[in-house]
Amino acid sequence: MDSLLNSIFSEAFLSPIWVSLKIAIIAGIIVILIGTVAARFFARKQFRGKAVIETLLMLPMVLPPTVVGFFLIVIFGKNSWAGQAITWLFDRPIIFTWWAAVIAAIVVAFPLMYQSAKSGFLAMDRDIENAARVDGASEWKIFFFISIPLASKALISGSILSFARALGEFGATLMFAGNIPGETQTLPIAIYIAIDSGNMVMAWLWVIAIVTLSFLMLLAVRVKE
Amino acid sequence: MDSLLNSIFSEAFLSPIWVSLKIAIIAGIIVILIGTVAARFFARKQFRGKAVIETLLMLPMVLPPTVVGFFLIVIFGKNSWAGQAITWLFDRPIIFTWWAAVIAAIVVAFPLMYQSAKSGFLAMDRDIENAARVDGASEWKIFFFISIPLASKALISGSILSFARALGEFGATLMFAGNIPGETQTLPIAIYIAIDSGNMVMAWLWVIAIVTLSFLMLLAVRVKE
Amino acid sequence: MANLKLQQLTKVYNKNEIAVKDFNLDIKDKEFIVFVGPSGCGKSTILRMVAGLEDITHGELFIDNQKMNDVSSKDRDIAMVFQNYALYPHMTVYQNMAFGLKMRKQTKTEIERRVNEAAAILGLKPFLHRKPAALSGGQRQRVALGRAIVRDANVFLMDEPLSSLDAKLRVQMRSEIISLHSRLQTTTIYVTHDQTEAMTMATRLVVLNHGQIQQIGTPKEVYEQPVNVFVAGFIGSPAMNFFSGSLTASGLKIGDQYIPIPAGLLPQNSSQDIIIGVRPEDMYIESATPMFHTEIEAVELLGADTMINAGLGDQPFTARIPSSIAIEPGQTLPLSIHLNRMLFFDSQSKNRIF
Amino acid sequence: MANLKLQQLTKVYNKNEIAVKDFNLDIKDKEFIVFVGPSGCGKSTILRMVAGLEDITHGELFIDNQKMNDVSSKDRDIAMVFQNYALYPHMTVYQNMAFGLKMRKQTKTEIERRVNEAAAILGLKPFLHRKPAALSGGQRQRVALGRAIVRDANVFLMDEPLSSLDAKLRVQMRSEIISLHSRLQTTTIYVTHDQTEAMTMATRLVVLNHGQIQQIGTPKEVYEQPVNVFVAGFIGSPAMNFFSGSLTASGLKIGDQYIPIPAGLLPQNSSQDIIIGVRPEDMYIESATPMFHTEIEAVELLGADTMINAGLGDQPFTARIPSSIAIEPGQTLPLSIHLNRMLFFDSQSKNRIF
Repeated sequence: MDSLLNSIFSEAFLSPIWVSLKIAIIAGIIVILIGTVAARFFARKQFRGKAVIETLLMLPMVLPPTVVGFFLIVIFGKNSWAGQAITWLFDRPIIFTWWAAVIAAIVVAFPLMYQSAKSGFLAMDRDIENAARVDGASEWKIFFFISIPLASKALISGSILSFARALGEFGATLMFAGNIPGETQTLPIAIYIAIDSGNMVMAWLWVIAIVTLSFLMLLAVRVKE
Repeated sequence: MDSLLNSIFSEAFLSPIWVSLKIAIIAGIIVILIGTVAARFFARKQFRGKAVIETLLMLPMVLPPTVVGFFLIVIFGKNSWAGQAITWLFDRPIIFTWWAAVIAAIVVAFPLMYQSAKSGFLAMDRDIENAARVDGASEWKIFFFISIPLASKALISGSILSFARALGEFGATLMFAGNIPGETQTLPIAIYIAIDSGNMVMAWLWVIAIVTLSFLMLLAVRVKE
Repeated sequence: MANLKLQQLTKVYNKNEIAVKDFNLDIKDKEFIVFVGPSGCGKSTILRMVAGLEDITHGELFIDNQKMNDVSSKDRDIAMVFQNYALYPHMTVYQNMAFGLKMRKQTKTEIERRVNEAAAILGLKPFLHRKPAALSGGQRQRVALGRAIVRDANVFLMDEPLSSLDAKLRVQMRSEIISLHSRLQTTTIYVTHDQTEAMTMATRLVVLNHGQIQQIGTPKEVYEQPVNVFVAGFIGSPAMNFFSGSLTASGLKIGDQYIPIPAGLLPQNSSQDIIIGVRPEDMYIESATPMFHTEIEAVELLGADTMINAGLGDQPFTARIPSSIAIEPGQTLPLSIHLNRMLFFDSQSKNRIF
Repeated sequence: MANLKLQQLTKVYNKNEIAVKDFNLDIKDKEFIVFVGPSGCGKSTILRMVAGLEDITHGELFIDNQKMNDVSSKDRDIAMVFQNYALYPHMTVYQNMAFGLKMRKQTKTEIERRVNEAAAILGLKPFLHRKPAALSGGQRQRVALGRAIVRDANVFLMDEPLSSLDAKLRVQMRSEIISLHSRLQTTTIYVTHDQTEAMTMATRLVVLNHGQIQQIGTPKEVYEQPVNVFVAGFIGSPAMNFFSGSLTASGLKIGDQYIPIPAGLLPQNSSQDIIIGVRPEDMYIESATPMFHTEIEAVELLGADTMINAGLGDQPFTARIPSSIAIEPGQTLPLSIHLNRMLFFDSQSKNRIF
């Protein structure tokens, strides 16, 4: 019993939790902001090539995570244009850093936020926005005071789903950010390593932590519906 | 160029593709059938504890794949009741077999099919089913001749999404089915191994294969909308 | 062709929301019964209990003297027209009409004969191979009717079938349904919130409010002898005018206005306070010996008729006069009421007393 | 308070679907103009161009002599009532009405004063802190009106504001809107497909069909002197009866029926084939010297009036008679037509010639 308590309050147990939360929260905030703005833009505008752009944005949802990881390595790798720019700016490559994990989480979580927000904006009665327009509201005021409150259910469930997806990301993170304890070793990676090395106690503890979190989030989505 | 062609038609290149397709197709068919029936059941019936059961069914959607893998190992492992039953029946444990990969794919793909099918059944005008009831159709005939055709868009997009998810499954499969070339080495796992071992040519070829497939499927979903 | 018996029919939702209470009605073969009432009065719930789409909480339902409470919809031999048509959107017009016959295992020739016959009656011949989405609202309504009539069912149930059509089409479909009924003579229950439909279509109408029967009768009976203030105000357009007044030995006092009335036309044995009901068409301009003078507040031209709004003893009313008489707001008019058409209601119970 | 000028207003969708074509109209200050026509006639599109919610493809729009084509909605100083109310569902009744004033940077006291004033006029005082979801249909309609009137805008636009209310409420809200207009005197454009609303509310009405103006005039002008068969048939309920017939020197032939008519009441210089229009209320029972006898096919009781369907020279018609005369289907009736109310249309152009 003492050893279990020791495990729970040990640096080894807590470290992946903090890493995961930090990454998921930062990625989540970025995804929620960009996803909401992009969804509203695509829900209201029609133009040529829209279907192709949207398909590209949604692609990470159907691609295997290892393929996402592969593209991230190719795009931000040492030989790419973006990779060299980053190396020149920050004096080190981004691959295998904490920021790489954030980027991986953003890419896989974005489609969930985007999809949910867009269906929220599409389901709205457009005449409510028109009423605000006639009432003298500018486009930004309409967005903040009308569109966002009206789509709030969809925005909240999208936020929860994309946060959960960011928290659970495994394949792309493992390839692009690696498995550096205290920096890029997230909960899902820690669980994988624990099982691989036969440390079932740690695995169970981490699984209980993440399942509790996920169940609560999923219940929140369902209640919102 | 010759070596590229040789790579393309090599057993090493094609084997993960066949393994992946076989697993995804079998898992996909099972998920589509069970998901449709379950979705229609839950869309039409109200009972106590429904929210909890549905949350359990949806859980694999927000859980990290490594946690799904962990639970599969625990449930079907050598020491569990189910694992011992399987060992007794088939004379070998299920873990690290082709069937383990199918089970992992089913578990992660099911929520997508279920969710899509359920929203399809809920969006329907219930009075169309009632009209068929008054017209003398039995409940099974209503299901086949009315409910399924009317929810067909949602069923098709759910099928495509869950097939794509089955095809792209990485974390749970790696943990539960392992990485056995020709049996459980799927495309996503093969890409991970290729990158890890620096075989960029094979990685590119597999990525192109899977991206083409995914892009087509995603486009199909969007066109269906 | 069937008679129906609804005995103490009651529907309770969620253990304590009473939607319909002790509904009793005998429907004779070939009748066209209209249930009419404001939304939420329970009229559709009763229809759906008859159709077997809602369980019956208490009470009994008989069709042709057979108890139907536990018989499933598909075995009740009823046909139904739904409010939003509820057509099968993935089937053609032909398939929509044929579906019920297929389910009842009719032969292919028989199905073809019956569908073509119904299509001919309803003018749907040119559209048999279209899907519902390619039809106008009126055509969809006809397909819904067609799907019901091909079945040759014992009972027709219609749930506000005209409510999604515009005013012109509604009038047209109204007469089509009436002539369909006079041709087929199928026992029909028709549900509507529109008193005009109820008046024009019913052989008998049932006025409902808050899940309870207010009055059952022919349109003429209900219009001329409403049992209470609710029925009097609900049936008729524009609505009946109500005045609160008091009885005297030889007339009525409404506000500061005294109206002399011969004793035979006044209620006996009633309390002094009373509600007087007067239909807009029962008031008229009379220059010689008007009952009262009033200043016109508003004038609505309706084509042949003009509605005027004014006050009697400070209580507002609407009167209908021919459009041939030119009237401007602000003008003072001499008016009278047809005394033998006045209705009197108890001010407490709201029931009609005379 | 403003006048409007719509010049050659045209709306084209997707390069070739013409929704509105060369629409010209001058609206004077304080007018209550009603656009009326069947669905898809372009009436709502014009309203949305005036509101700035749809781009104007060609033509010019002036409000108070200022060109508005490129002015955005929020700067046009108009108020609008939408078909499905389009209330802000997440705001209370008070906030709904205050929103437009806040956007225009009114002081808090001013907002409070104006909202309370509008709420008092519309009887919304008890509901100011409710959300729209907790209101009935009629109350929501009032909130939508309130949101428009607090703004004290130059122009009111109303897009079928009563179409989602039931028949009773529609009649009531109709008079409320009329009295609101007579109090506020704001220039108003009101769009509807309901000819009764158009007739009762308009100071002038514009009848539209297929994106083009059919007739502009007062309700009385349009009802009594429709310019063509479309307007004659669209305005009036039940609709005008049309007979195809031919002119002779001293009368009309409709089918095998000859009707003698004094020469002064017949069109001159017209081709022989002709369409004759007769409103249902312009036919009457006359035992002494009837124009024709006809067998009654159907009878619809509407309360004060009864509609009878019958045939004249094998062409069906509807006539309105008082309900006091009891009539059964199958009966033969002697009927006449008020000759000076007959209308004559060219059978080719469908325009009225007399």
